[in-house]
Amino acid sequence: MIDFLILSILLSLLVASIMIVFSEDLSHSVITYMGFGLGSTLLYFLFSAPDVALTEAVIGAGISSTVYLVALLQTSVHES
Amino acid sequence: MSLLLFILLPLLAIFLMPFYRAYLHYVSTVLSMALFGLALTCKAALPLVERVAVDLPLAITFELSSVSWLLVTLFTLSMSLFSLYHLRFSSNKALFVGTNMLLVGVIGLVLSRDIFNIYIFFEISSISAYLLTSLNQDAKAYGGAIRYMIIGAFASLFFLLSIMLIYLTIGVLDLQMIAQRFNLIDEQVQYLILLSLFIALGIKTELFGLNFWVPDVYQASRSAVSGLFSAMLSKSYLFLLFHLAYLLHVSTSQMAFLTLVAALTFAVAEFSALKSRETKRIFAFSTLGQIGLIALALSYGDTALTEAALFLIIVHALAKLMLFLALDLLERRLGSTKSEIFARFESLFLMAVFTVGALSLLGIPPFAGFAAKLSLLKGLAGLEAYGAMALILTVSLIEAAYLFRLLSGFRQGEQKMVVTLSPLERLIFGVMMFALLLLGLMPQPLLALCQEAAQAMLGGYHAAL
Amino acid sequence: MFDSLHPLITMISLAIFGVALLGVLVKKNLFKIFLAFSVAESALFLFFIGNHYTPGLKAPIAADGITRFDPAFMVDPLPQAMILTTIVIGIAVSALGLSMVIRYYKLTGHMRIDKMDELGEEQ
Amino acid sequence: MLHFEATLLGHLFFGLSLLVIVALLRKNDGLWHLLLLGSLGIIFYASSLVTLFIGWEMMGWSGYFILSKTARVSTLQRYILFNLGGAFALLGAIALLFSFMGSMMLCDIDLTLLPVWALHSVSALVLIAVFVKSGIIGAHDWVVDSYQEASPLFSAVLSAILSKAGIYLFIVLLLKQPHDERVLFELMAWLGAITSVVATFKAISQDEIKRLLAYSSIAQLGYIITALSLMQAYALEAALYHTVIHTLVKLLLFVNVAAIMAITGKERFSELGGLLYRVPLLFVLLVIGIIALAGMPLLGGFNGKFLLYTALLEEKRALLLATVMFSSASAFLYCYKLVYGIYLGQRPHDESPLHVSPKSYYIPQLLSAALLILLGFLPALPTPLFSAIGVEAGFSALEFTKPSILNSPFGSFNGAVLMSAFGVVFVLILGLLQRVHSKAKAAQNAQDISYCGEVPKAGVNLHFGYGMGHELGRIGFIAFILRRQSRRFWDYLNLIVGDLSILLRSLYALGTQHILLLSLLGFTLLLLGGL
Amino acid sequence: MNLKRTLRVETLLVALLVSVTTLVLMQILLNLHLAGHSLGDEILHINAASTQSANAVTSVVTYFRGLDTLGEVSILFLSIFGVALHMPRGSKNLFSYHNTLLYIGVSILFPLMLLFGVYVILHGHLSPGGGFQGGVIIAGAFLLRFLTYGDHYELKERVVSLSESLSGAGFIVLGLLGLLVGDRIFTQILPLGTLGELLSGGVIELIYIFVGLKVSAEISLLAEHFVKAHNV
Repeated sequence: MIDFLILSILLSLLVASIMIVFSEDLSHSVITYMGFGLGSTLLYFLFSAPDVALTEAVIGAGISSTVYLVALLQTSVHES
Repeated sequence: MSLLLFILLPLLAIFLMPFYRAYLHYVSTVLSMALFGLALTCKAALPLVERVAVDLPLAITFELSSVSWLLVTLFTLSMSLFSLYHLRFSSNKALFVGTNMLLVGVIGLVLSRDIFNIYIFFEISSISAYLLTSLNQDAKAYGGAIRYMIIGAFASLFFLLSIMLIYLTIGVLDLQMIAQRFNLIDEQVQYLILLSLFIALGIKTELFGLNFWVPDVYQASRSAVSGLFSAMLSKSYLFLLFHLAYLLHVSTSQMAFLTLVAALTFAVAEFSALKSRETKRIFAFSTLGQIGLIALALSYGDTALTEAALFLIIVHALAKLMLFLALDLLERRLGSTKSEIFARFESLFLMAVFTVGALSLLGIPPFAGFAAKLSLLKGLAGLEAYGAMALILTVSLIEAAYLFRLLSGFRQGEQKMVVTLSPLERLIFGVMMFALLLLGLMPQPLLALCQEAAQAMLGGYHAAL
Repeated sequence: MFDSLHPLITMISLAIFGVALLGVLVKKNLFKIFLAFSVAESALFLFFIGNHYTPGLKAPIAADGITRFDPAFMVDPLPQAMILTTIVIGIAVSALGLSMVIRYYKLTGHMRIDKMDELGEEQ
Repeated sequence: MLHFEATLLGHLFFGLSLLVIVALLRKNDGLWHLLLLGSLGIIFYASSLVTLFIGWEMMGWSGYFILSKTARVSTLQRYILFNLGGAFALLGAIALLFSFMGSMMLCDIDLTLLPVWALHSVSALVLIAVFVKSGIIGAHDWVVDSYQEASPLFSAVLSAILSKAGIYLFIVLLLKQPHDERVLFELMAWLGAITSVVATFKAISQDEIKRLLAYSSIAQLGYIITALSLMQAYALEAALYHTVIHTLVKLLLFVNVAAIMAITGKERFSELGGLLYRVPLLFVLLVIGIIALAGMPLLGGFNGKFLLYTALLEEKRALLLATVMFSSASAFLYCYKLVYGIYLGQRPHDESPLHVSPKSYYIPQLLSAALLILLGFLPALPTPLFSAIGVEAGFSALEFTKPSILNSPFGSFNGAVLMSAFGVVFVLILGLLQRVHSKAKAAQNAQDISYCGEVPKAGVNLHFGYGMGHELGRIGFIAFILRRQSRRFWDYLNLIVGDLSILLRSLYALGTQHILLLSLLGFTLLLLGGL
Repeated sequence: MNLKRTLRVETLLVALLVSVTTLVLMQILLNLHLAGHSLGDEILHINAASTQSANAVTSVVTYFRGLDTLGEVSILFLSIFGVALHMPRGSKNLFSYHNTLLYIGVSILFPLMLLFGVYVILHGHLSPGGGFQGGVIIAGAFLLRFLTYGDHYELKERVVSLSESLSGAGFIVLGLLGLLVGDRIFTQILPLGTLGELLSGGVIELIYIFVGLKVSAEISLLAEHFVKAHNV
């Protein structure tokens, strides 16, 4: 059961990474990246690494979001 | 007495920065000179080994062997000279943080014997280098810094990969223990680890194929900062790369590959400098060339050559720091680093500084570079590596062409600006010139130290061959 | 149902790593490049932590009735500590990088890596 | 690092250097000249290869800094690159020697211990250094420009002393060759001879005085190189003798020319002429100089050539002898040009005022003229020293009975007698000239002195010296020689290296992602290759 | 997606290279033989005896590899110093909503988050979390204030820099005290206590407090500089 959970999260992370890298709209990338962070948080938790999971979670919520979103606001949303 | 003082003291000084914001240049000077003094007092007690908090296998080990002592002394000395040079300017927070963190990083790189700890210092030195590159805060500086950062991030990915593989397959982080168990693991994985380490450290060591970003970064930074990069940053990685290579007993063919890469680094960089018109880029190319030369010597894993390489590291660091500091002085007065500026100033003292620096780089007697080049050639002759000898001598001629082209700029130009130096600047440059001359005339004491250091650095590598 | 999870974790995290690497190499937007680096790092973390996990092993924390530390039923704490440190370093680097990109954008009006031509022989 | 030893050879060379540099010492360049003297001292008294090399390099760069006050950048670059090229070749030879001898001391060097390939490599590398310093054809490119653009007095130092360092180097390092491995030295002999021929004709066709002297210097060194390559007692004697004579002669000539340039401010034959009656003493000194230079049987200049011919005859090298004699005879032409172009003929029309030459110009000239005359009277005077050096080098001692008689297996001559006769004739001719002067009248137009079918143009100063050498271009093989320029080769090389540099430099202009791509490509290829 | 633009030849070639690299890496790493016995096992064995910390990860982070954590904190400091340098603080806040509901919500949430952050820090040796995570949570509280309070709210620079500086110095001094009191740097100098209690783990607690303080100050500063970015 847990294997399936891990596998599905991993696969969705793969899809997310493709979207992050290849989406033309930077805001999509950033939002997907946050989802990526959430997915990896879950994975770390499943891997019995709650410390890492907590770190990833607070970073995703506290730092990454601010940094990337503000960077987007300050620059340009579109890729080119 | 603890080796960690070399790291903790500058860190403490950085953290306590809010208490003496206006006096940072003094603090930096006193600190680096104190560390230099501390390093000198350690000489008697070599080799020092210190384990942090607990015992092996868990502890992070720090080791001050003869070779790391030599480098730590060099770094603290360079830093002292750098801060002395900056005493004249007002207290600058960014410069203080950047340079002292860089010092922490490079000292950590040569002292630490724990692969993950080395990664931490790898990042400290890289990030402070990015910060220092962007110090000028114009498009040029940011262009260079971002470029540097992207390449640095790439390098750190590979470093991480190799650390992870090491821990996954060997289960330890201490270098000595890694070395003991390294050949027990799967050969493919061994090779992958070595290769990732080579890519990561090769980028930082600025070896050929991985060094195409270097001139841009040097150009983007302030000249004095480029001097620090040249004197400290690249040297610490050179040490690390070859320390790991010797420790992990890389095979003869892999060492031969390093020899090839080093020779290419040397030759291609020196050739590229020939037609350049931007002094910072020229010096950057020259740094690359010298790094190639040092790496070439180290890649033979021979005591005499390693001794020569260590001597060359010291001499080159001094000469390059001096040249870059003098260039910084000119850049501040004349606002440019194009090679034309050599025709636009008038100062006998600065001309002497540039001349001595260039002659020393070239390895022309009676300056210190000659003693280094001679021992290098002697070592190569001892190994019957005649091809390398021919390469060094031929490429040196190219080096001569562009360095003397710079020097010949002195006598052109009509409207010259008189550049006067403060007594302190005269003292700094005077001491460095004198050191280069003295090391050229009497290299034996330092060579003896280098020989001791070479034996420490090679460790048991010879036995493996 | 699988012999072990490790091959799957390895394959997929390496695939993510590859995708991110591709992004680093072909994407021209600096912002994208830094994002891709973050993803690549995350992929390495997943690979590392995942390979140290065996189903059934608990977190290395003595709580909820577990009072004894034993490698037989606890996962290795060291990789977790390492990754914790590395995550922080990663985000620190990203923040610094993005601040530089923002400043660069304000100075030049673009953030395309192929248009960064301030440096070089002619400048 | 520095090891010294006093040898006769060192005394000889250092004595010459001391003579020249002290004679030419001036206040404004004093420090550099003393540094130069110091470096020469290091070279000539060095007892280890390292010491010798240190002196060698110091000589190179102190010369550079003296030269940099007057010369153009391209000339400076040429000077330093050729010299460093020679020096690095020497360094390579030293390292190679060290790898076989295990010692850096000169006394430990034994060329017979080297394997053949190493012997050839060492010899070739040292020869490169020697050839560059002496300006053997092909490596002479820097010589002419540097001599021309150096300050007049420094040209004298360059020609009289610095060019001799190569000779010293050869004697110290290569003279004791094993007998059966001398292929390279056959080449060297011919290179020397060809150099003397080519440089002689080049000299004749020059318009600038200092360029003429530079080529003449190259030609003279060609003789010395030929002599040295024979590795034989008489030849060494000849080389050393010629070295001494050439030093004295070039000191005299360059200072003479310097004086002329100080007086008139001109440095081309086409702008000079008719100075005989303005500065008669300079004229007399110059005549002494060129007689010695041309190797006419008087005034010491002949003595070196005499010994060289003897050596060539002893070795039965007829063809070489013929070549040397041919160039020696041709040398009369440029000597003639030197005298006529400056002193004889008619003052040019645009006569600018003459400055008074400082007295200090006369001292070195008088000194070397006196020495030349002394050697003319007593040709065998220095031979005991040379023989002793020869013995040091392992050759059999040569016997010279009386200082005034220079003897050889093929004959001898008495310098004292010859010089006395010559002195009488010389005074007679001088008197005659004085007589003629009172009857001379100025030519009204250019037609008065033009013949040989040349069509003079108005405003061109025509006299025998001017344009001399042009006609050589019509003689087949000489024209061939004159048309060849090694400069083209070096310029081409420079161009190629420059282009290569720009090509390689473009690597460092790669975009960030391309750099990463290359790294990744390298990683993947190495990974695939290593598995 | 514009396929033509995305799928250029260059891109395809790079993709080929990357996939080759990835496949080769996979081929090697799929056959990885993990180390049978690793450093972590060693740590688990001696953790109870040497630290009395219930969270083995925490003991590694603060005690066994405390130096790495110091380095990590320095790196964070360094990069946030860089951020502050490159993005000087302006007076204008990017987020000025003046939303009363948000305002009230944040007023309630702020102390709770602070409390939670302190809890996470103090229980770092007992449960998942610790100085870093707690510090970020505290900084998150301040971030919320930045998002709601608009231009008026700003951090007291002196307080932030002092807490940052003193906590960093405290960490180092704690390490140096180990040299004075014990025999080596970063060693245990306090009584270990009993496993599972709040006051256990010796210096671990103290180190995490310092780290938490430092991280919270730094991340708050980072948030402020990003939110109130000066328009250059």
